[in-house]
Amino acid sequence: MNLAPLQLCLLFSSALFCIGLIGALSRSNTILVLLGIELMLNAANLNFIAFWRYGANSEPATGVMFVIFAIAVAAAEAAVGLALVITIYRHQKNIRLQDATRLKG
Amino acid sequence: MLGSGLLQGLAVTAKNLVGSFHDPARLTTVEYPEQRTKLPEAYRNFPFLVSENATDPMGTLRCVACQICEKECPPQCIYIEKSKDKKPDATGRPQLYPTVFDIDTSVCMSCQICVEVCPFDAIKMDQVFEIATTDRFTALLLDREQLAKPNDYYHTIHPTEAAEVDARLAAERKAAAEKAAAAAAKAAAAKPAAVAGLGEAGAPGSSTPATTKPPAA
Amino acid sequence: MTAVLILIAVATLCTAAVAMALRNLIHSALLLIASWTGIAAFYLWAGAEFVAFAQVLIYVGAISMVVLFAVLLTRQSRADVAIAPGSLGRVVLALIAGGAVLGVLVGAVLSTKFANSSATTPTVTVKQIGQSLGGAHAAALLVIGVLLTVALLGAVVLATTDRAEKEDA
Amino acid sequence: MGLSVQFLWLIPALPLLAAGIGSIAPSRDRTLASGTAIAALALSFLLSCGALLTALANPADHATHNFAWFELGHGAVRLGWLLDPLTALMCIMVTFVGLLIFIFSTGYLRADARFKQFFCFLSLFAAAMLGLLIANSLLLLFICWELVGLASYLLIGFWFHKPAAAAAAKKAFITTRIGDLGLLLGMVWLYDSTGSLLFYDGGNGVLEPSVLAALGGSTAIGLLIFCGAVGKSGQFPLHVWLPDAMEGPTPVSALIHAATMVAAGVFLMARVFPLLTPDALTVIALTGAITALMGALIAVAQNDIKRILAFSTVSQLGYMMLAIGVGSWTTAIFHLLTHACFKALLFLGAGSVIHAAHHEQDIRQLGGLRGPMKTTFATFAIGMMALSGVPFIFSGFWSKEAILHAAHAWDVSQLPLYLGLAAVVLTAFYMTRLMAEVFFGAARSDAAGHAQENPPTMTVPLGLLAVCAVGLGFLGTPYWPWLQHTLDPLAHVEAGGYGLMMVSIVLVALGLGSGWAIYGRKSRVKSSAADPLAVRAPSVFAFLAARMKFDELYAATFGRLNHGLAVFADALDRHLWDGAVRFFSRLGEFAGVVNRETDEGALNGGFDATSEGLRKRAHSYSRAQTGDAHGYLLMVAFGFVVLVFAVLLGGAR
Amino acid sequence: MSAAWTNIATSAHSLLERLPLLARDFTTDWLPESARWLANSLITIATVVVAFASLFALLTIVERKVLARVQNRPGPNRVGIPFTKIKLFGLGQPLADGIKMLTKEDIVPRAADQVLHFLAPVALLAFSILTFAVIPFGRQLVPLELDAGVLYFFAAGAATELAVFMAGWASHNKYSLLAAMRALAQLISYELPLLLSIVPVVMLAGSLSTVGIVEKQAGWTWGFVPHWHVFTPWGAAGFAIFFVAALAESNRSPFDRPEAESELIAGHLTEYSGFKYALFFMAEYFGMCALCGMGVTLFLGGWQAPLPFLEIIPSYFWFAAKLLTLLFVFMWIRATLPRLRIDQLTRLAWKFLVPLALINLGVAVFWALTADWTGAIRAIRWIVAGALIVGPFVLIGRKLSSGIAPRTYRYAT
Repeated sequence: MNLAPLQLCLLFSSALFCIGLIGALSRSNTILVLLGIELMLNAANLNFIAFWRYGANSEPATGVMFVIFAIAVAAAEAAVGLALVITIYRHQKNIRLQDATRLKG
Repeated sequence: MLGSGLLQGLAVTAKNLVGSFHDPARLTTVEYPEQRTKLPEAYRNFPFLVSENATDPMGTLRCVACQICEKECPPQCIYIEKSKDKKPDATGRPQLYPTVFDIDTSVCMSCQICVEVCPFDAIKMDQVFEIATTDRFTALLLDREQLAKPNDYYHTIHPTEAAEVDARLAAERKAAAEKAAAAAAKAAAAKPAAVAGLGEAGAPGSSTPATTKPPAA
Repeated sequence: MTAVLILIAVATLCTAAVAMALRNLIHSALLLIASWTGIAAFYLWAGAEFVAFAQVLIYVGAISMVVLFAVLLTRQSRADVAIAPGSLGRVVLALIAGGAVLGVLVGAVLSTKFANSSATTPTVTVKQIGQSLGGAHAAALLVIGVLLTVALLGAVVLATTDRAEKEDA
Repeated sequence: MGLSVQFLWLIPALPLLAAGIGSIAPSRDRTLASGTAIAALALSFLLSCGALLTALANPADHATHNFAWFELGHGAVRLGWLLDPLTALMCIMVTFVGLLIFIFSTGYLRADARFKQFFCFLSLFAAAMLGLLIANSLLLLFICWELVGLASYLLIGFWFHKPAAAAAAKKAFITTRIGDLGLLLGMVWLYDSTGSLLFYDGGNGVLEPSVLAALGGSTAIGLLIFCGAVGKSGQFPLHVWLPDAMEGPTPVSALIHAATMVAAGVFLMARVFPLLTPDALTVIALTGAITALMGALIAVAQNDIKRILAFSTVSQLGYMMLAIGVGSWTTAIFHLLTHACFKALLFLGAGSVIHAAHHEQDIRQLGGLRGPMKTTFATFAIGMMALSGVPFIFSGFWSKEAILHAAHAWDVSQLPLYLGLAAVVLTAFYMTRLMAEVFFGAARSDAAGHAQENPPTMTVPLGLLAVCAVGLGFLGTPYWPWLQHTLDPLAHVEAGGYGLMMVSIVLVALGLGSGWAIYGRKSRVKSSAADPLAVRAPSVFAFLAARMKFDELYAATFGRLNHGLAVFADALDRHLWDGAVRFFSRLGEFAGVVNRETDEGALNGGFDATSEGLRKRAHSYSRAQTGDAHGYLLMVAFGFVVLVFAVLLGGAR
Repeated sequence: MSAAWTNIATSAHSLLERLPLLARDFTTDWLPESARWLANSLITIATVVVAFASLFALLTIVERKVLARVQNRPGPNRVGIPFTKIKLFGLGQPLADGIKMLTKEDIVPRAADQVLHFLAPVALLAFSILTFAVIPFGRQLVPLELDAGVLYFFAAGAATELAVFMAGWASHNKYSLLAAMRALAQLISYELPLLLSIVPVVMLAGSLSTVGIVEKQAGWTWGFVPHWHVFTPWGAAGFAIFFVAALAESNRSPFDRPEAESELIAGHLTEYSGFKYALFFMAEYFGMCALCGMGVTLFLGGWQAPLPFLEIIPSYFWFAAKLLTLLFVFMWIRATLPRLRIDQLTRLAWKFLVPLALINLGVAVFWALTADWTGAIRAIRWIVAGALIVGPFVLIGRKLSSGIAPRTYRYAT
């Protein structure tokens, strides 16, 4: 099998994405679900960099800019998500995602 | 303004830092094993047995093995065995003496009760503090030989107290001598010549005739 | 070069996978941090130096802290840690879903003919990044700044206990 | 020193800044809040004067400054400022009257705990109003229009602890919203058919001939825009909110609900005048005429001093609309300007009376204030005579006369003229009634008896406004129609028509005389005594006093319709949709029951397991909407896969 | 004659200047071209690690000496060369300490997380050493010249927090964990002013590269005032903030709460002993050295000589001198100030340093915008910038210290 580096990078990111997905789907702990989603986000960032590196792009910094902004958004997401986790914990005394099925109550 | 206090503090420490190099008065540290300071007179730690002189400590112990200290010792760290015979003491009266006098310093708590109760000023508080040993059992169990220290040593560590003790003992001996003299004078009515000679010999350090009774009795 | 990439990929994927499988939350989080570091290594490998350091600074320095604090603030009793009923089914479903997505993605990647790129590595200096952050992407930067501020405030508001509420409890 | 159009934004920006400062200033710092607001508005006034100088240099020109707000698809949404004599004069009017009212407010609300907020809201209002005036885009105008509505809502409900005030604020907001919907629709339609919302854009603006020529269906657009004006300017049939808005503090009534905001509708119509077709104008003229007469009629039978003035305002706005409808928008603006001065004067005078009489607003309870409140009386009398149209000296006479002349010259119908003339009589009559009840006779309550003249912060603005109420009329007499020509160099003003002027003078005299005959000669003695008119025609008077039962009518029609619709929707929700949901759940339940029965009937363990699995799966289906994030994510994942396959298969075909 | 002397002096100077590089190249000269890069890197790493490890050893004894002198004590002066009477002012002390630490029993609590317990000190030390990579120790003496060097430094520095957490958690001791959380709170709080204080430098220098920043500080005004950032209003304020934050980041007194023996039984280090404890200790000192080195690089002109004629002394000497001066100030402060309470500590960060750093950012912007002001107007630039810093400093400082008064005792006198 002869793969171009770009394809390797994409396979890498696909695998990472799926690991994140499986983790988010299979774990009952809300924090781990969040982390799984975070991994999926990272996989997307990997793609940006891969295409920036190997793609036929015209602007030199576009992929990098995208990733920088994505990282910033991920930071915001993590902060809010984990604050929500703490709120859920305060509410139902555990952080099982299956139990957190209602927005209020 | 905020920070002025910090700067003042820094100035103080800087002054100390620099001063410690050029001002020897600042460095108060004593390089201990090489240099030592004289311990204060009031410092006391572990008892010792007073002997009258250093040449024959066992012979001139003031202790008469009365065992009061052994009884009074709260942690029960004193062990005394009386002698079978009697030897003349400082005042010349024949007294018992300890054949065994042990203090377990690992138990002793330096409470000074033994000193308080001793009627003979025979046990006094020492100033030793370097008592570390490599042997937990026997090295801390001090026997008669290790405990005995001359009266001169007592004078070096607690001069004021030692002077008092000596004065008191001298007074007692003088009183004993006078009593003895009076008794001798009474006896001189019967046998004047012999008693006069004995009265001269009633000075401290010399032996007294076995016939005289202790003044306390 | 490719060998290094494969090495990085394998390390990253392994840590991520193990992190997702572990029971111990702290170990999971720490392994994930390792995985994020691996991703940073990938960026470094790809020549995106700035992004790599940003990734380390933000993920390893900041998000990991938030995650660890969250884990510690939500310690669970032993009973909660035990696998919830029916979770085996969920795991199987998750594996099926993940496998399906992976299959689709891999199929897509393998079957696509990518336009052959130029052999030269695109270089981007920090200066260029700064210029495009302050120039073409200035608006986005501002929006991100506002977003982060709002997210921060939101997180604080969410996580703060009401004093009155506390007194009630 | 002129102000060029690029810097026109400074005029609204200053009050906006003052509002911003006011909002963050500490509440106890009263001087800061009022000081910044007054200073900002004074500066805006000076800038407006500069703008007028610029505009007068070339009155026919519409100087614009347009810019792109944001890109949308291929085009950009563009906004802009517009400077022409209309804008400049309106700005001067708003800032001048506003300034006086701000100063008056410092005295009127001296004791109010929310003094700072009041000035903050006032500044916000001024900013929005000025923004509305300088807008060169219908969109920007609409934005400011809504902001003005918001400020009005906030200020009417300023004393929100009074239930009446809160209700009035809501009513004003919602009623004007109905009109605004029309305006929004008109705007969208306009954008759809012309692709621009700019008024003037170097030949491409919606008000410029080339675009107007290409524009179709503009009657409907004009009428939809007019809907907005109807709502905001309190025209029949949406006038009901305006009298209720008097629940707000009196300076607010003077500024917003007499002088400026309600005139925004008239301004809007004047601004988009080129868009209006003859059909639309006819509707506008008739609406205006009906409003003018109706307002005057209702005003006759009101007892609340502010309500009388409010219905008077409705009536006068009707006049202005009438003027626009008959094609003479310059006279409408002329009347708008004079009306702004004397109606602000009247409201402030009323405010002065109310403040002095410890918030007693019922004219039956007042009386005899001529003695203790000499300044207020004198200025109020000037305002009253200006409103009534006492000839030659007072501004109201000239502007009203101009409108009547324009109506006379209208070649479609004379009906608006007759309705307007009837309103002239009634206006003079009810104003005489108001004067007689409030200032003459003897004090009929303790509050009125102890009234004292107010401090200079309140009386000085009255004096200044009185001067304007007299002097402003000479800008637009038929002999020297400077104003009309400045606004529109092509405007045609007939100098003749002395006959009509004589008729009008006679009618005013009639109104004054009959009012004095009924109320002035024999003034009321007891506050509880019945109104002389009520004695003579009780049913008519009661009908008018109940404001022609408009509120009741609306409650009976629209309110009931709304309630009915709500009940209907509720019933639909409760029975039809819920029933359907229940039906399907029953169906599921039924399937389950059948399943179980079958299962129990068949003694096969396999069947047992199958049905158990089915039941579980059904349960899991029912849980599809239970908020389980895992489930959602799973669905997303599978959905992605399915979508990809769908795309692939579709691509293969 | 003088020209010849100048020539000799110049060549001697350049020889001295390039001595480390020459020595390295000499060592690796015999290697093939491809291996030389690796060997050079290894030598650089080894040099840095060895140099700083010995600096660490020296610092431990110097610190104890300084502390002792401040308290009018001689300090450790016994350990010299073993089996002789030569005491060498106690310079053998670090060696003795090292031997003691190495030979101590390594106690790991039974319930501890064995792997993490081991990894924590290793990770901490590794990250601390990593930070040295971008510090320019002299002219052309930087282990790794990175375009985003400053970012790298703080990225690697941020990772050390993780090690603190690992140590606290792995100990399976609630006091350790609590202390680790408190330490983290402190580290995160002070990360902010630390980063904010260097933003002006990055902004004004227009570079994230440490080498570039040092080169920007070359030259002298009027021939004797160096162009170091610390000699500008924003630079002075930035350096002060950086210094305070660096004190807290390296857990130095008065911010040594994470390791406070009396309050927290040594915090996250409670369950560590022997060599692991020594590693922690070493990492702390490495972190301190790295932060000081960064401070020198960013604000104090890096390896630049303070006066033109002093340039004959090689650049790495100047760097070392500045670094040691800063380290001495660290010790001096430790000897002076008492430990802060945790609320005072976080209040200082959030209510004083962060606002001040933000204001300083504004001042830097002002400075950048007025770069073309020359002549007498420059005085105005200085006055405005200074007032913009001193004013808020006084105001915020007053706010911060309001409510702090000498303690009053109700029942004791």
